Amino acid sequence: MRGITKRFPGVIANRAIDFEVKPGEIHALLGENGAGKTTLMNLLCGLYEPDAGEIWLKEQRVWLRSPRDAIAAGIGMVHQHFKLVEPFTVAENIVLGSNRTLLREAPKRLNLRLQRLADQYGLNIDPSAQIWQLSVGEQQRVEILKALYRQANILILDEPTAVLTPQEAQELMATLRMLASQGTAIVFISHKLNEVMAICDRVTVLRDGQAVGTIAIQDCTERSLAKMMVGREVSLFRNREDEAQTTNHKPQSASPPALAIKNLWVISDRKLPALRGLNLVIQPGEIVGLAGVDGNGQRELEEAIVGLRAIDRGEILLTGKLAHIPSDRYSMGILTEFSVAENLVLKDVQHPPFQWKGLLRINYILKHATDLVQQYLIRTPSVKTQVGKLSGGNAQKVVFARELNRDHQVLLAAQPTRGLDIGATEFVYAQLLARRDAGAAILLISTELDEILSLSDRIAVLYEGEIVGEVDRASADIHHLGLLMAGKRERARDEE
Amino acid sequence: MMWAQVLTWSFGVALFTAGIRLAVPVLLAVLGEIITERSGVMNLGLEGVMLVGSLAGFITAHSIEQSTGMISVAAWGGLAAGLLAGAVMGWIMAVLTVTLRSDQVVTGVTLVLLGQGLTSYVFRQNAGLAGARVKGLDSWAIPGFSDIPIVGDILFNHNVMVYLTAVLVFLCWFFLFRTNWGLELRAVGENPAAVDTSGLRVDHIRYRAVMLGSALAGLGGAVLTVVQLNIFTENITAGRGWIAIALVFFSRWQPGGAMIGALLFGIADALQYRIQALGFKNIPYEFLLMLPYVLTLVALLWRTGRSAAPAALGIPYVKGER
Amino acid sequence: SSTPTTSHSPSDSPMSADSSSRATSNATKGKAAKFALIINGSPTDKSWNQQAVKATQALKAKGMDVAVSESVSPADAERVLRQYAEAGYGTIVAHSFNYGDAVFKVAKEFPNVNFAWAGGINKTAANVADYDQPFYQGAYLVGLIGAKLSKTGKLGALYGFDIPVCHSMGEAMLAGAKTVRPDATLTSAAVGNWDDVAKAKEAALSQAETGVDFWIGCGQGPTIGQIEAAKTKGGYATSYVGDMSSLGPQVVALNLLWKIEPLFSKMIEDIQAKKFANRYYKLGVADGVIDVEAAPGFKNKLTREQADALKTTRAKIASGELTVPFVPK
Amino acid sequence: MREESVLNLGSALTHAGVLKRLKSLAPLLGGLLALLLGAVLLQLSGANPLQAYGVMLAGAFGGGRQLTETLLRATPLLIIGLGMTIAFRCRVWNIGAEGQYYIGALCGSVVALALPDLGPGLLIPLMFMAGILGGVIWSGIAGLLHLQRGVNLIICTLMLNYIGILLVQYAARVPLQQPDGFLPESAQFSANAQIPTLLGTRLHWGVLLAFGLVGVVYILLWQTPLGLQLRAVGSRLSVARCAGINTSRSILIALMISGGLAGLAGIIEVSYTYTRLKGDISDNFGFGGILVALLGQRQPVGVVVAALLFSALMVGAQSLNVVLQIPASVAQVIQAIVVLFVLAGQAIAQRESL
Ligand SMILES: Nc1ncnc2c1ncn2[C@@H]1O[C@H](COP(=O)(O)OP(=O)(O)OP(=O)(O)O)[C@@H](O)[C@H]1O
Ligand SMILES: Nc1ncnc2c1ncn2[C@@H]1O[C@H](COP(=O)(O)OP(=O)(O)OP(=O)(O)O)[C@@H](O)[C@H]1O
Ligand SMILES: [Mg+2]
Ligand SMILES: [Mg+2]
Repeated sequence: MRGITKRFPGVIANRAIDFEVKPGEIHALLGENGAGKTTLMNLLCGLYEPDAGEIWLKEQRVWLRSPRDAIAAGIGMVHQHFKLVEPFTVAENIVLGSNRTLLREAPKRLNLRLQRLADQYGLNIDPSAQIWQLSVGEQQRVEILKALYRQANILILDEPTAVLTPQEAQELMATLRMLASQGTAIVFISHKLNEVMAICDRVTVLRDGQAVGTIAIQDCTERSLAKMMVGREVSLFRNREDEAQTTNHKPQSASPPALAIKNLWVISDRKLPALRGLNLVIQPGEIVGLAGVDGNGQRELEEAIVGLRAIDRGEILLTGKLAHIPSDRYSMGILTEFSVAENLVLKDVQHPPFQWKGLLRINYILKHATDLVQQYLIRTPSVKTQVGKLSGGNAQKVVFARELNRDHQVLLAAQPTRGLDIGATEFVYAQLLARRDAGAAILLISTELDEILSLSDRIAVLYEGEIVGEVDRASADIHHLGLLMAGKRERARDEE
Repeated sequence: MMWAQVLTWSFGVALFTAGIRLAVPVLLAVLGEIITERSGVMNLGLEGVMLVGSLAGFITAHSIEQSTGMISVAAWGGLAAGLLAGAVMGWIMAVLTVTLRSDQVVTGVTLVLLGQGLTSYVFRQNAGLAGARVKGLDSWAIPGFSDIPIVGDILFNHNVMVYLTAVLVFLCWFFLFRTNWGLELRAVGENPAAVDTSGLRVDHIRYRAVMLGSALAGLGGAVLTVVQLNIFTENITAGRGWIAIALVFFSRWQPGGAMIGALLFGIADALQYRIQALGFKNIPYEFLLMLPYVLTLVALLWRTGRSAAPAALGIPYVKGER
Repeated sequence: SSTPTTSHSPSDSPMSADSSSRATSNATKGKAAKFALIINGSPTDKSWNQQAVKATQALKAKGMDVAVSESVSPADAERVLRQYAEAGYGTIVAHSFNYGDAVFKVAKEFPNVNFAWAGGINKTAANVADYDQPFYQGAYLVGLIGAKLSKTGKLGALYGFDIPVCHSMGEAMLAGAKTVRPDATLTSAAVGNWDDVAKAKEAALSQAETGVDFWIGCGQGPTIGQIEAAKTKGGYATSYVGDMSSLGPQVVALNLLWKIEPLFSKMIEDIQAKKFANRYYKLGVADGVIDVEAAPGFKNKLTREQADALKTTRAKIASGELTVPFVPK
Repeated sequence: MREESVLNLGSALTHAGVLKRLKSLAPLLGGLLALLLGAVLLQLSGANPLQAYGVMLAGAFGGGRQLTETLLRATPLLIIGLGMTIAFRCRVWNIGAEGQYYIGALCGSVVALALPDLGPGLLIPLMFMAGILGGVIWSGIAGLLHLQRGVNLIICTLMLNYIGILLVQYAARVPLQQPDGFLPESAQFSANAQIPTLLGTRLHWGVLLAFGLVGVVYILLWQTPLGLQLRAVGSRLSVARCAGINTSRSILIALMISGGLAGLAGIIEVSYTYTRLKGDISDNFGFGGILVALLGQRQPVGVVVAALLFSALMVGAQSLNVVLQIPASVAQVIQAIVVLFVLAGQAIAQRESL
C-alpha cells in the first residue's frame, strides 16, 4: 500500500501511509486507539476505497472496490467485531457467498467437507453448531476458517486476542505460525506488546493516522514500541513486581460488605443455568478479581448485578450506588447515535445539576463533557460528536469517564481494558486503584489473568457458573489459578 | 334453530371453502412480505403494491380478452402483469430504501399513497374500465380428490390459483431454506455486514428480495381482480395489504405459519358473514365485522416468546458502520 | 375522459385578486346559470356518483355552466363549497349526506347562493334544499319481480351500512314480494363499507348458502358483490341507482334507477321562480325520478304479467293509491 | 440515520461543509423533479401544467383565506405528526394513529353530548382532555398487549385501528345517534362544544394549540431528561436499560403521548370540522400524520414543514379540481410523487458520501 489517505468527516484516519507485507511473514500493526489501524485494513479488504494512494499486490496495481475484489485477490480479514450470522451454523457461515449453485449442498456432506478442512489447519470446530452457541474464541476460528476457505494468502486479524482467554490466544498463535510457515502473509493488529514480540516478524507503528516506521522485531523492545506509539515514555503495569506499592493495601474488612451475592442462580439465553449457586462478598476498599474462561457465566453475572437479567434464585445485596464498565460497550454502555456529551450524562440526567425544574441544563452538560473529555483524554473532534464516530478505545473512555465520575460505592468492571491501547490501559489501571483507595468495592471481571493478577486484592475463579476457588493476592500462583480456571476440563481430558 | 343451522356439514364446508378463498390473495402478499423482510427490508407499502398489481392484472387480462378472445391466455397474462407491476413497485421501494437508505416505514406508507393515487388515476382516465369485466379462471376440481366427501369439497374444488398458492407456500419455504439464494437472502436480513464481507452484494440481494416479494404481492392483487372478482373497482384491496403485514408477524417469517395465519383470518372473516346471513340480529354488525381483527390479536397472544424477526429488519445497511 | 370539463375564462378563477367582490356581482347576475356538484367518490362508479355527474352533463347540454369536484372528503367539503360560492356558482349541490353540516355553515355566509344536499331528512334553510333518495319505493317494485324470479322465495339485501336509506329498501322489497308470494322472506346484512367488493361478494355468497337467490343492494360495492355472487351461485341481482348490468348481463335482472336530471332541473326551475327556499325534494317513483326497469339483457326475459305488474303498481304508487311502507329500522 | 440534537449539531465547519450545503438542497431538487414529472401527468390529462401549478400555488398560499385553509388542513396532521415524532424517536412503531384519533373523537364527543350547556371555557378543555384520554387508552391497550404479552406493536396498533373505527361507527349509529335522527350520526354539538374561532377568521384555537405543541414537543425531546431517555430507548434498548432507564415505562409513555395527541386531533377535528360524531370523521389523517412525522425527519420543526407541504398539496389539488376541473386523482399521484422524491432527496442529503 502506497501513500494511502482516507478521510472521514472531521478526521483524517490515514495520511499518506506506506505499508507492505511479505508472504510468510507475520506483520504487526500497532498504534494507539484511533490511530487508523482498522481503517487501513478496511481499505485493504475492500470495505472502503482510499481517497488517495495505491494498492499493489505481487507487483501489480489493484483496485479493491468491494470485499468481493479483495476476496478474489486472496485477501481475508477477521474483523474486530465478527461478521457472522448468528442463527446460522458454522458451515453455513463459512460457505456463505462462495457457492454459486442453486441448491444448497446437503448439510451432512458440507459438514464433513468443512470438518476435513478444519482438521487440515488444526482448527477445532464443529461445523454443525450454530454461531450463537459458540464462545468468542470458537467464533474467531470460524472467521479464520472462512478466510482460509476462500483461499486467502493475505490474512488480516484485527485485535484477534482482545477477546480470547490465554489458552485460546496460545492456540491462535500456534495456528498463525503454522499458516505463516505455509506462506500466508499475516497482518496482526494488537495492543498486547508481549504477543507482538512473541510471534511477529516485523512491526509497523501508526500514530495519528501516519506511519511512524516499520522495524524488524529483533530491533525493538516492548518499551521502545510503546514509546513509538504514544510518543512518550509509558510505564507498564504488566509485571507484578512493578506494582509493589499496591500490594500492602488493606481492605476495610470491619465494615459490612458493599456487594454480597448469595447463592445466585441465573438462567442463560439458552435456557440453561448459567450461574449455579454463586457466592461472593466484596468489602469496601478492595478489588476482587473474577478470573475465568469466557462463557462460564461472566456475562450473566454482570447482567444480573446490573439488573438486566432476572434472578432465578438467591439474592444480590448492594450497598450504595453502582458504577458499571460493561463488557460490551456497544450493547450496554454507549449510544452510538448520541453525542459524547449526551452519553456522559446518560445515567444522571434526571438529577441535578444536569436538570433544573425538569429541563436539561444544556450549557452545564456541555461544560461537564468538556471537562471529562480533557480529564480522561478522550480523543474526539468535539463533545457534540457522535460516539459512533470515535474509535473503539475512545468510546470505551467515554464509558469510563461517565461511570467513574459518578459517586459510586461499588464498581463493576467487566473486561475494562478490552481493545484499549497501552496508554489507555495504564490510565484505566490507575483509575481503578485510585477508586479502591477511595473506598470503593470493585468487582473486576476479566479473562486476562495478567490484569487480574496486577490489580486484585483477592482473586476468585469462576467455572461453569460457580466459584471454584478463592485465593488471596499474596498467595496467588499463576499455575494454580490456571488449573482452577480450566481445571475440570483438564481433568476430563486426562481421563480420556 | 339458528344454532342447528350452524352445526351442519354443509355450513362447515361452505365456511372453510370461503375461508380458503378469502385467504389466497392475502397469503400471496404475506409470502412476498416474508421474502422481503427476511432480507431485512420492511415493506409497509404492500397495500399500494397489491392495488397496482390488481389494476395492472385487470387491464392486461381485459385487453387480451377483448383483442383475442382467449380467456385463459387473458387470465394468465393478467396474473403475469400483476406480478410484473408488483416488481416495479418493489423496484421503487428498493431504490429508495436500499440505494438511498431512506426510512423504510415512511417509504412504505408513501408507496400506499402512490398505489392508491395511480390506480384511481388510471381507472378514471379510462372510462371503459368502469363496467368492464373479465372471465377469469374456472374452478377445476382435482379428479379423484375432489370426490372425497367434505375434504374434497373444501380443498380440491377451487380454481387453479388456489392450488398454485399452496404450491407457492412450499416453493417459498424451499427457496428460503434449501437454496443458496435463500441462505444469502436470510443472511442479509440477519447480518448484512457478514454478507458484505463475504464478497456478496448486500444491495443486489435486497433489490432481488424486495422485487420478488412485491411481485408476489402484486400477484395477490391480480388474483383478486382477475380470478376472484373479475372486475376492478377503486381501492379494491380494501386493507388486505395491511392485514398481510400483520400476518407476517403472526407467521414468524415462516411460509407455513403464513398459510395458517391467512387461513385463520379468512375463516374468521367467512364466519362473520355467515353469522350475519343467519340473522343474529341482536349482535350489531360492527361487532361482527371486528371479529377477524380481534381474533388475529387473540391468536397472537399465543404466539409470543422469543422474537423470530430477522435481526437487521428495518435497518438500512451502511458499509463499515459499527 | 368522462370528467366533464368546462372552459373557464381566467376571470372566473376564484384565485384572482378581487375574486370575492366580483363573485358577488356574478352571483346576482347569472346565478342559476352556474351549477356545481361535489361528490365524495369517483365519477365512474356506475352508481350514486356517476348518476349525478350524468345529470350535470344533461344540464350542460342545455347550455349551463357546470363544474364537478370529485373525491371531496367531508373534511374538505366546507372549503370546496366556499370556493364554488365565491367563484360565482349560483347553485351548488353537495351530493352526500356527510356534507350536511358544511353546507349549512357555508350557506349562512352566502345567502345569495343556493345549496342542496342529499340529506333525505327534510332539513332545510332559506337557501338550502334537501333532497330525498326514496329508493325504497323502487325496491317495492323490485320485490314484485324478485318474488317471481326467486326459486326459493328467499330474498337478500346487502347494505353498505345499516342506515335508514338502506334498511327501508330491504323491507320495502320484502313488502312488495309478499303481495305476490306471501311466504317470501328477507335476509339482510351490512358490509361496513361502500366499496369493498370482495367483502360484499363473500357476504352475498354466505347469503346464497342460506338459499337466497334474489338480491337488492344498497351501495355500489355491496351491489357489485351481489352480482358477482349471483354469477357463481346462481340467482339474480338488481342494479343500484345506475345501470350496472354490464357487470353481469346474465344475472342483473332489474335496474333500480335514480334519474337525477329531473331533480336538478326542478331545483333550477324553483330557483328561477324563487320557490327554492326550504324546499324538501322528495321526488320518487311518482315523479319518474326513481324507476325500475328490466336490465337491457333482460327486457325480453320478463313475462308479460311481470311487465304489467310493474307498470300497474308503478301507476298506483304515482297516483297515491298505494303507499309503499317506509321502515327505516 | 443521523440524529440531530442540541448537543449534536453536526459538523458545519468541516472541510466538506460546502459540499454538504449543496447536498442539503437535494430534497428541494427532489421536489422540483417531482413537479416536473407531475407536469407531464397534467399535460396528459389535458391541462396546461404551468397554469395548473399556478392555480395550486394560489389555492394553497394565494391569500389570507387560502393560507387559513392550508393551516386548517395541516392542523390534524401536525398534531398527530408531533405525537408520532415522540413515538418514533423512542422507536415505538405506533401505526395506530387512525384508531386513536377515532377513539379520541368518540370520548370527546361523549363529553360534548353529555354536557351541552357547559360554558365553552370549561367544556372545550374537558372535551380535549377526554379526547386525549381516549387516545391514551387506545394506545395503552396496544402498549399493554405489547409489553405484557409480547405481541408485536405494529400489529397491535394496526388491528386496533380497524376495531376503533368500527366501534365509532357503532357508537354513531346506535347509542349516540341523534334522538330523532335517521342518519348514522350523533346530534350536532351545541355551540359551546364547537371550538371558537380566532378573531373572526376561520382559524380556531386548535390551530394555535397545534403550533404551541411544536415548541412543547421540541422542548420535551431535546431539553428534558425524559426526552433524552425516550430517545435513548429508541437509540438502543439494551444500553438504555443498562443506564437505569425504565424502558417499558418509556415505551408506554411514548406510545401514550402519541396516542393522546392523535386523540386530541380527533376531538379537535370533530368539534370544529364535523361538529358531530359520525362513522367517517377522518380523511386518512392517521396515516398522513405518520408520513408527516417521518418526512419531517422526526424533528418538530420538520414536522411543521411537512404538514404544511402535505396540506398545501391537498388544498392546492382541490383548488385545481374546482378551477380547472382536473380530476383529483391526478393531484393525488403528484402528491405521492412529490413525497417520494423529497424522501429520496432527504436520503441523498443525509449520506456521508455522494
Ligand atoms: N465510519 C467512520 N466514520 C467516521 N470516522 C471514523 C469512521 N471509522 C473510523 N473513524 C475515525 O477514524 C479514526 C481511525 O479509526 P480506526 O478505527 O481506524 O482506529 P484504530 O486504530 O483501529 O483504533 P482502535 O485501536 O481503537 O481500534 C478515528 O479517529 C475514528 O474516529
Ligand atoms: N419500520 C421499522 N424500521 C426499523 N426497524 C423496525 C421497524 N419495524 C420493526 N423494526 C424492528 O423489527 C423488529 C421487530 O419489531 P418490534 O420491535 O415491533 O417487535 P417486538 O414485538 O418488539 O419484538 P420483540 O419480541 O423482540 O420484543 C425490531 O427489531 C424492531 O426494531
Ligand atoms: Mg480498530
Ligand atoms: Mg479497537
